[in-house]
Amino acid sequence: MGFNKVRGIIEALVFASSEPVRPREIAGILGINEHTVCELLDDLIEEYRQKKRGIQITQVAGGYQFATNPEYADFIKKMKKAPRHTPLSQAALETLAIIAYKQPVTRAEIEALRGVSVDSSLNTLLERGLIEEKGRKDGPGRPILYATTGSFLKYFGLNDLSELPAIDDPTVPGTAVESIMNIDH
Amino acid sequence: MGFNKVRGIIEALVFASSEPVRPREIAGILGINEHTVCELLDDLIEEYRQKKRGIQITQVAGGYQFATNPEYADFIKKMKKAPRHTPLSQAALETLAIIAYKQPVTRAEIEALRGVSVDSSLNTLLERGLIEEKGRKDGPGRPILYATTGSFLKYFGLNDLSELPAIDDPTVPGTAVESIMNIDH
Amino acid sequence: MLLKKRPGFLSRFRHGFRRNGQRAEQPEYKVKLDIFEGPLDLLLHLIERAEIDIYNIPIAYITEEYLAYLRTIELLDLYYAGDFLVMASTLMQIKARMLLPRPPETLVESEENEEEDPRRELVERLLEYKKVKEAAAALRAQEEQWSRYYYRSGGTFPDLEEEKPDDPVGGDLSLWDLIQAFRSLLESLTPRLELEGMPVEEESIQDRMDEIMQRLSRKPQLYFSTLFSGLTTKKSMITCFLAILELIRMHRIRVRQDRLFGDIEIIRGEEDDGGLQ
Repeated sequence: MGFNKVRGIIEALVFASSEPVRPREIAGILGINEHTVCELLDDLIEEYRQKKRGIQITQVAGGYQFATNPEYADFIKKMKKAPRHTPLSQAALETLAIIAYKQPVTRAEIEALRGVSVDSSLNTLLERGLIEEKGRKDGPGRPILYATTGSFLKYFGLNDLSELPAIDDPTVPGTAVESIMNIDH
Repeated sequence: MGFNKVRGIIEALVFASSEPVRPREIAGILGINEHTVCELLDDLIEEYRQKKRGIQITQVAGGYQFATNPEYADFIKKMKKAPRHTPLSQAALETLAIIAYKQPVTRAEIEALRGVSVDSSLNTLLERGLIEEKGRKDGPGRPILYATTGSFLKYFGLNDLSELPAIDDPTVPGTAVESIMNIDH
Repeated sequence: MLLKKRPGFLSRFRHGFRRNGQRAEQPEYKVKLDIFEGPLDLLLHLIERAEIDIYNIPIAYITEEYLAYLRTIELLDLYYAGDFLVMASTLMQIKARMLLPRPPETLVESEENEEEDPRRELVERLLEYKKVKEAAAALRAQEEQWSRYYYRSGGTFPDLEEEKPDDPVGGDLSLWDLIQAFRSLLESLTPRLELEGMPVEEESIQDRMDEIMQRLSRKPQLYFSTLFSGLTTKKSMITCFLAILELIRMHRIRVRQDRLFGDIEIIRGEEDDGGLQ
């Protein structure tokens, strides 16, 4: 493998990882020694540092990771604040409803109610700041508990959670949320 | 602002967004005209394309976004913290194909074509954000209409729906998709 | 989400196998609808396998084949049987109409108003469905190509989230082939299965899944026939088959067949590669 290709693969690995990548892991994947990996990483870091680039490779928590150039943080904030055109999907909304009425609640409990995997909706809701992790539940595996945030209240124009609308659809008998949502904690 | 800085900010914005960024949005944030943004983006794309880089800027779903070089996919797969690509099930894919080519379409129309109940695949597709509800059809029952989303375009690497692969199997006479898929709305 | 089952309808189509109460013993287990593509897919599979002209389907033959599959599906107690039953009755209606002798008047009438082939509507539906499959195949190719692009993690791009595996039937073999293989096994073992009723050790689908994975950790592949050869009751065979379906769904195994009518081979799936290193 040529030098440029190895460097390219390292760049791709650092970019694609959801957590900081350790040189040792890269070395294992490429079948080259760790020292060489570190040298190539230093080289990449140096290259990104030049010319006011928008992104750079940072060393964090014993690994390497891409991040935006902190000089440009204000512009990025502007983008994040820009209103999203995409409304919440029905799936995300259902997940949010369960969290709102049953908080704090674990993923497994939400999935039990919705009957589908909710990883994707949880991510969307976390990303939009409508929910947050709120400690862990006692018991096996100590699963993460989710709850709504202040942004959630703001988004729906509520003062506090007690103002959540009572959901009891009289057109459908026997569907009071309280009974449907009454799963075991 | 200097040229390098503007370019750097654009690079940072494209990187920071979890969804493809439109040149118009970048232009709004920077207070420069959209045409200039496009030129700078083209310039950046070209730069990344050189030298077997690990990452590149792709044009997808009407915007721009960073992605790894597909040549290195096999190495990324070996990484522990690599995002996992879960392919769609055949059933979900068939449902999605009908929605993509016939949108907006009701569940009953999809079921008529597939010959099975599609609740489960609709759920999967909604959950993964590949489709969304898009209003209701006039007529009895006012059934929900489904359409594909921006994430759909991104998932399949399309800029817009006109880029959907043309399906016309010459081995089956008179069954061009256009005619076969032309059920009543 | 799951299609409601109508047990009353099922018994009408049951000929060979007697229900042996596995439904009551495994009430919590349901194979998700998403694995199967439905009656039109099964019909196309049967037509392609028999190399039949889609415009001239031998309806009696196809109906027989279809019902044979249906009996196996029913035996497995899968929850989408309703869709398959509708098609079964459609097929039998067409078959009946094809058997009706044409009254002499229609010969005269047909000059101005041509007698319609009872199969016409079905053929149209099959052709339409064929196009859907082609569209799905085109999207699959596109999906494969784009799965090589990795976007930054932490986004909402559905691809990036570590979701539980969806339900693709991994492997190069259609599920219909698998059910066919299971059916033949059951049929060939019927005499031995008469021993049913003798007390046997209870075995859950999970136990079976564990066992299959354990055997696969020692050997690169397992054969369908060997896996089933040690089983002595219909119930244990069904449990074993459901375990295979579940492992396929979880991407932990794949099934393939080297040649037509060859033994079906079970190999480790992508999701289980980690166990090798």
